[in-house]
Amino acid sequence: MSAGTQFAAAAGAVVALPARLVEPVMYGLQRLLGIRRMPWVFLLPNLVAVILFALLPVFINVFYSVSGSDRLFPWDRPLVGGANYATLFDCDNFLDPSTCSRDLFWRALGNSLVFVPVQVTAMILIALLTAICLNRDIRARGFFRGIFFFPVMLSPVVVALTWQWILQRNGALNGLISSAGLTPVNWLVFPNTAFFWSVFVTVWAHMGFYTIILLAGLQAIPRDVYEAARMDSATPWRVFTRITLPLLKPVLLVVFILAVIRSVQTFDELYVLTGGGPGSATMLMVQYIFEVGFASQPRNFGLAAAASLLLGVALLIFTGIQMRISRSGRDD
Amino acid sequence: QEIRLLAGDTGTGGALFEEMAKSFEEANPGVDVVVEEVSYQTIVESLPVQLEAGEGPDIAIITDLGGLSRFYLDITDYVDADYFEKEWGQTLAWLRGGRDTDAIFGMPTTLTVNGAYVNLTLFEQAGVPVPEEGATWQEWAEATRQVAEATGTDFAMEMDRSGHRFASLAISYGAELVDEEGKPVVDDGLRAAIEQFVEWHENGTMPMDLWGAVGGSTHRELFSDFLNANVVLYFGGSWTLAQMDTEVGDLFDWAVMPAPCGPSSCTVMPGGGAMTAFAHTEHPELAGKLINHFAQPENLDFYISNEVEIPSAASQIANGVEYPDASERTKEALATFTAQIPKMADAAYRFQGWRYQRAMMNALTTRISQVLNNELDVDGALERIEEDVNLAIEAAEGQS
Amino acid sequence: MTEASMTKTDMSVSAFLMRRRGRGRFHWTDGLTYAYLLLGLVVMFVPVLWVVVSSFKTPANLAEFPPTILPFSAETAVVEGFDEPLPLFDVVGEDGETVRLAQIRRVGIQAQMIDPADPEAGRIVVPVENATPVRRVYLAFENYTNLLASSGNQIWRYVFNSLFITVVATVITLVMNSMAAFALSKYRFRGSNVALVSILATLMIPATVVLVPTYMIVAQLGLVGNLWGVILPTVATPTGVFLLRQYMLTIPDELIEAARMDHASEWRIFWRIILPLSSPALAVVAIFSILSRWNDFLLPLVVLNRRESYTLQLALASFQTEYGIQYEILLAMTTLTALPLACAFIFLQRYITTGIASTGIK
Amino acid sequence: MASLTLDKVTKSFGAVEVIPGVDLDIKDGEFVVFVGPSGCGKSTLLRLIAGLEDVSDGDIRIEGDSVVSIPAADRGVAMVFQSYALYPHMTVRENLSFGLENIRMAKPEITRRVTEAATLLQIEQLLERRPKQLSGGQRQRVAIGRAITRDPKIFLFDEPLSNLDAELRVMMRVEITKLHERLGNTMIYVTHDQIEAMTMADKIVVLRKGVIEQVGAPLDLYNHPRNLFVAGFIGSPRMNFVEGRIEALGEHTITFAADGLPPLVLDGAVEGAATGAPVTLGVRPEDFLVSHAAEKGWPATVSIAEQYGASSYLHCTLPGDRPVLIHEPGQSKAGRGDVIHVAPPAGRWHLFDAEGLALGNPRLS
Amino acid sequence: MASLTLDKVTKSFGAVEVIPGVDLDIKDGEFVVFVGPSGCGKSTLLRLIAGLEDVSDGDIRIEGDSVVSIPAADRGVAMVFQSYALYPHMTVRENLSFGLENIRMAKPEITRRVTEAATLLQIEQLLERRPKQLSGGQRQRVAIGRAITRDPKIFLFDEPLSNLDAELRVMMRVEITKLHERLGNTMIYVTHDQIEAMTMADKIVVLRKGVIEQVGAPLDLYNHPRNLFVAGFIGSPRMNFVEGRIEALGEHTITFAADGLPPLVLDGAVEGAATGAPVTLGVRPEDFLVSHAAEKGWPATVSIAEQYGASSYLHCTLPGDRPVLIHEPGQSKAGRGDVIHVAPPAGRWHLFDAEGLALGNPRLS
Ligand SMILES: Nc1ncnc2c1ncn2[C@@H]1O[C@H](COP(=O)(O)OP(=O)(O)OP(=O)(O)O)[C@@H](O)[C@H]1O
Ligand SMILES: Nc1ncnc2c1ncn2[C@@H]1O[C@H](COP(=O)(O)OP(=O)(O)OP(=O)(O)O)[C@@H](O)[C@H]1O
Ligand SMILES: [Mg+2]
Ligand SMILES: [Mg+2]
Repeated sequence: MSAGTQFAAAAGAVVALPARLVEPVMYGLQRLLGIRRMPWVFLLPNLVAVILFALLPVFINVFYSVSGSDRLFPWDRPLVGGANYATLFDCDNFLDPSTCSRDLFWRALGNSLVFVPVQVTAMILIALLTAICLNRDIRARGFFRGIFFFPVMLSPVVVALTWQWILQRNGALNGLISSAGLTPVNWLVFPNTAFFWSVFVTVWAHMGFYTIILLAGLQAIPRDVYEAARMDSATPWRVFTRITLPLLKPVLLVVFILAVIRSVQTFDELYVLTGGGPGSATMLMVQYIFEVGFASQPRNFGLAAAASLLLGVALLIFTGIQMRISRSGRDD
Repeated sequence: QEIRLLAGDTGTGGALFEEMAKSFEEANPGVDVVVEEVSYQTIVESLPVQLEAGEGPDIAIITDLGGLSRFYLDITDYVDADYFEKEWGQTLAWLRGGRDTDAIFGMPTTLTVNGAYVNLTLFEQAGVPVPEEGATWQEWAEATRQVAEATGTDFAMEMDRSGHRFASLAISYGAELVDEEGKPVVDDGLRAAIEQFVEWHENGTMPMDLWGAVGGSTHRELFSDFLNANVVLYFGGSWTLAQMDTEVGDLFDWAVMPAPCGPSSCTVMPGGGAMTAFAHTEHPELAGKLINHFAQPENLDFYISNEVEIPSAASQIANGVEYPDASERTKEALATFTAQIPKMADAAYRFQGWRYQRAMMNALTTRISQVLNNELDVDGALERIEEDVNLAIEAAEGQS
Repeated sequence: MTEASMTKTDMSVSAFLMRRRGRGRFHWTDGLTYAYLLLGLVVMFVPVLWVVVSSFKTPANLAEFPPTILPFSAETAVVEGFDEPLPLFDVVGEDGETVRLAQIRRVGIQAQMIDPADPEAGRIVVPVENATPVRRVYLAFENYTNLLASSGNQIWRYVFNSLFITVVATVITLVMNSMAAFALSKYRFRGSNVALVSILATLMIPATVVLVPTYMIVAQLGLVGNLWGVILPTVATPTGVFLLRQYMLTIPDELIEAARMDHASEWRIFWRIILPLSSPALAVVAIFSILSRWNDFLLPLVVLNRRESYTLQLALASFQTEYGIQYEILLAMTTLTALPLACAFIFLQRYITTGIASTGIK
Repeated sequence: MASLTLDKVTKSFGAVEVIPGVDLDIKDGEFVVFVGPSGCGKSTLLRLIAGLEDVSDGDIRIEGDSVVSIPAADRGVAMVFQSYALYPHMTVRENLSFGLENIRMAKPEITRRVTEAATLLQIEQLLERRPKQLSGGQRQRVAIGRAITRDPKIFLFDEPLSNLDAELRVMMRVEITKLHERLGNTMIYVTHDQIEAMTMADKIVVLRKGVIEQVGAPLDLYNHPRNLFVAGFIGSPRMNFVEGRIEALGEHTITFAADGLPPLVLDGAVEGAATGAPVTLGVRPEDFLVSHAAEKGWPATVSIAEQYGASSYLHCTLPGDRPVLIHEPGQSKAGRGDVIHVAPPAGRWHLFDAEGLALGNPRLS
Repeated sequence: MASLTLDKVTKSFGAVEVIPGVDLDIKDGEFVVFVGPSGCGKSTLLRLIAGLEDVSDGDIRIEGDSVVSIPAADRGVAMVFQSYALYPHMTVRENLSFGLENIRMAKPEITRRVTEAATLLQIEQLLERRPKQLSGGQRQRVAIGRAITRDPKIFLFDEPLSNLDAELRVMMRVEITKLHERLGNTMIYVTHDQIEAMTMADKIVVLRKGVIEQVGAPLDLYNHPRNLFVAGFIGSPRMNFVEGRIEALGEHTITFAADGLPPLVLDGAVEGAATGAPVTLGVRPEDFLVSHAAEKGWPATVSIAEQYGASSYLHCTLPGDRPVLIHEPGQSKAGRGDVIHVAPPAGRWHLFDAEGLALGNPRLS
């Protein structure tokens, strides 16, 4: 808290001067518009940024998805209607990606459909376990917290390079294995092991974030409820299932939604680590979009935009359902 | 008046151009040539988008010669067109990206050549004779396999995960890749090359690490394997020479081999950079003149010899260039690389100058990796390569 | 204080670990906890440590398999008649005795060696398998100096750019997000829900996917190659607004009413009351903003097209080019870019947890 | 220092009418206490006066001038919030001076006022502390100090003592009373607490569901509640009520009967009483005369005898399972299960008709 | 239903000794109340008994068996927490049955016990609600119900009523007393509240800084405090203290003098009093006899007269600026500024020596 205040003081110093200039302006606005309209004044900068750099790009993407050519500016692009969507959905049999014109899109979708549940489940389980351990009365709690949070700070590129460096044929892991007398495995060459490591590395990199949130949630559970449970002869396991989990539910929900959204958006780490390989075993949706719309030449903005919109709609529906479920759960 | 020139940050490129630009600035008072070194990734990935948006430098040294064609400034009027035609007739066509025009869009700076590096020491230890010039890919595979077996080396051959590298093999096997109309060609040559390639991966001649383990269009290389003598033959590019020279040291003897032959030809892919001005520049004349300045023979020699690169100008290739600072082995290697230039197949040149070359190369890497991982069979891969490229063309032309 | 430290020194390590903070006996679950945490320590930290250690290895040492744990380099000796120092080898002779020789040149499976103690004795030809290099622990700081040098000593420029982007974007993020959060938490007005939802919905847009349109907008604003072109698109973070709003909801409305009765204008209420009171949440948002700005890659890659506007991350990436990966420099660079964050983290980790706890995500 | 008039003030939140219409006159310098059950609109009324809410209809006048369209800051009123609403990140001094800085008062004048207020409230030595470092009572004082520095015409207090513990509450109560005597401003004070209302007010306003039930001096309300609600609400512990009917009317007596209870003859007379009318008899716990032996009055069985030391409360049951609470001064000798006989003395009872309105005024004194 | 013995129980948190050593015997079925100032270790003691904290040294015996190494759940005690500590996500029924399910009690037996407890506490109709949907008093009842279902030998309450408002507190207090009478279990109850301690306890334990100051029945403590601390702590409002000396010792009188005050002759005698000894005189507010006219006793100037209706408190000042609080039953006629004369009647005063220990027992009765 005190450092929080110090921090605020430091930040305050940086912006003190501009703030002094802003104050009369804002006061004038308040005079002009009245208090009732002031919230809009406060919202305005953020809203402008959101509209300009988040919503507008989405709308441009919508336009891209119904237009063709590799031109950047919408006015240079001829309309092609639903052609991009038609291309994406050009399949003989939706269950078999290799019958599709854009088989990679469907493979990426399929991979995401496996990757996201597996990764999110692993992530939440491990983060929860870690948070519970860190919430106990243990020595060096701050140190361990630091350890688990540390990877969150590394850039995705660094994370991927680090693990690539460790997992490569002549990497540290194989060094360890061969010095233990076992046969080294070329981890990133086999679809299954590569998939495992994709999950592992992304969990490794992000779980600290969720651990901290869950930890905060755990700490918000009143101590005396646990003491009451102790007096009620509850075993540790029952305390966990009947007290901790239910009381953590709201936080778990936030964590779940965030984890799913970010899992679906996984890109940087895997792009560097596996490049989506072997074959297309770890290519996820965002990488597909990136490859089609950005990494390839000529860039097929239209197809990429169409794919990304489908992804966005899917996420939106998912979150909507989640919210609905959680709300109904809270009402009873 | 400021002219911005963008150069990749490899080698000493930027600094050399800055030096050469000095005399130009003296001759044209008030002109300021700003040379910026950027990462190679910027040149490949973000420069095109910038150009789309009408942004970017006045001049850049680019490697996607055909793909960016429509952003180039026609500098015919500012340069000695005949001289350019004479020196770079072939490569100038690449810059036109298949357009039917005689315009001059820039000056090819360096030439790069794909090629195979071979660990001679391993050959010596295995007691296997090094295949002569004119040996086929299969002979090379056989020989390196023997060496690998005899010396306990991990792998016989490796190739960068790059469509450009693979194209060398493919064209040697008779693949056309692109026809005169600029349409993709998927023929038996390509099929044979892919089948051959898959076989090598299946029988362990090549490791899965590169082509097998990576997906999509990602570029990947494992040159460290060669440096550590984990592989007998490494198929990479001429630009790795400097690294070879410093890092291998006297660990083993190595050499660059002449292009292995396929059933059709003994070709490798050419490549290289070109200096082009862009149409959006505010000082077209200055930009053109600056390029012309760099194109003067003394500047060319200065640049090539300091950069230790393969020259691109016909006269330089013919006369040779002095590399005062390079080691013996490097000079030897450069000579071998240069010697490949005349042997290169037409298809290689055509492919290099094709606007949709990158689409084809991406399709090659993506699809071949899928074949290696049993996601596709060879027929399926061929079908898809054609489909991918056609879709790219359609999309680019806005009619999909 | 002294008493506490004395009792601490009295305790053996195991007692130190076994004793839980404060009260209570050692329970089997504590054993499990420590086992898990130690495993976590290995999995989470050792890879990073490995990278740091590796960044001090020479290229030759890096390429070795199996890798050595510590950075080694070959021992060399200056031998008369040779300009360069020569690497030393322990050579097992035919009689089974080991002598230490300096290698002049190696050709394939044989090496020419010379006895450094007795250069006059002439060259000795030795089969390579009989020679093992003499090595010592050596920290290859030259990886770092080379890195600085190869960047043309522009590294400080990159550091400045990264810092500038990080600091400015974070400050703007904090001010803008908290203004929005203030409006969305402390006023009842029509449209507040729409505004909130539309801000939060942007959470679902992967940055990669809208890269191209975003770039186009930046270009239209004339900000290509400008650090502001990276700063502005990133300042309106939905999570920032969300966290700050959740926190501000817990600040009692009465404070605002009291301030209003105290003649404070709305801006003054925001600036003097709400903002200082939100500092725990601001700290959290700041930390995440700093992390993501510092590590940002794709957008800077497209927007920052001039080398002088490069960030550290872009510089890092430029060492991994089509012309080969220089692992030693890459690793050094990795260590260098992660280092400032590590330092920042050591100071801030406590506030992250308490801050998040106090924002009351529920 | 000002008079305040509420003129048909109404307030609705959406469709809910919280204050259906209040008329009230408060004279200059009066200490007025609003009491009423939770949710009756006390705070709302106070906030309407402060200007923190807008009136739906009606008029509020301070010194005769309508203030309904004047913003809160300019009405010349100061409010002390239940939670104090001190700015947690500012020192006491900053808390006191923030409002003055906002109107760009000259620095020396600010210092003067802050010092004055601090001296008055004896918080000079706390000026550099933060609210967190203060005890509840000290915070309370700072909150009042903040109001004082603004030199308001009217002070508004919204349950200012409810967060303090019993002992502190007594102390602060006395201090606020003293403060009022010293400053002489008009003060309006909202509370739940019986004792506060009784001891501090010049005038108590009893509210129910946004309607004023009775206005008057504390002992007036205590002794002469206008209706059942006020009778039950004012006084703690509350008045005992027994429902029954008037059995007979004597000249100076009334005989009250209820099922199962022996008829009780009440000394005193009230207007409007009629034989046979259903009425409610109200007797305050301290008004019951207890006889431990003599069989006079109602028999009450002691179920719990609470000994406070200084006095005793007997929780008893009358026949018919009617609970009744009796207050005996000193340490009672009655124990659980004892039967005592109780009856109110002359005039120390209240009768209410079927509508709950008090029947005249029985008190003889 | 069990006896409890604390035998030299000590407790330290790290280097801080919170309970330096407590010996206490609690008999089967007793209702014992722990009181003491905040931070004196009441909760800690309770938690030691519950088994939520481990004793640093000493022994705790329930029915003669040491329980220090028995986990909380198996000691046969149940605790009602100040914050109730209800499981917020479970219904009332689940809250009540959770502990029973944990020990794998048979379903029908659980239902029986829950129903029984719910009936006892009149919360049957709340069984399907969540704690959030309950009022404070209802939550309190559920918390007690949870303790009841476990059928413990000893009930522990840690300030169970402190979160309730005054009225509810009175009600719940009575209910807990009734509950104790019905169940007859041993109960230990921690509170801050004077009234609760006085009215509920069979035996009050007064703690200060982890040390027992006095143990005894409520009125014993009230009438015969062993020292200044207990005298000041028990009783609300607290006893008035005046420091002075013994000027003269009569046979049945003691003359007490203090600077600036007329000497006061106290009827009654105490052992251990010596002429000239510095003593503190303690008189409870209700023990002062007030004469509005006669000049007998100390002159006290009324600064505030608080009228509660049923009684009045006069805040007065004795000469020498000594504040003194006087309780007058009924509605006092004294007003601000009046001078009244006050003196304690025979035996209704306390003398403490310089160490603060009570001098014998002055009470005549
Ligand atoms: N902002 C609001 N919106 C809707 N209803 C409100 C609002 N504020 C108060 N109310 C309602 O108005 C009524 C009166 O509330 P008010 O706070 O004035 O009661 P109160 O007498 O102060 O109660 P308490 O003694 O509990 O503080 C309540 O029923 C409350 O629910
Ligand atoms: N877990 C703990 N660690 C360290 N000190 C503690 C702990 N629990 C209590 N204390 C200290 O022990 C002392 C007694 O605390 P305890 O809670 O028993 O007091 P209490 O009498 O219940 O006070 P209150 O009436 O305020 O509840 C206090 O000084 C407290 O600070
Ligand atoms: Mg209120
Ligand atoms: Mg306590």
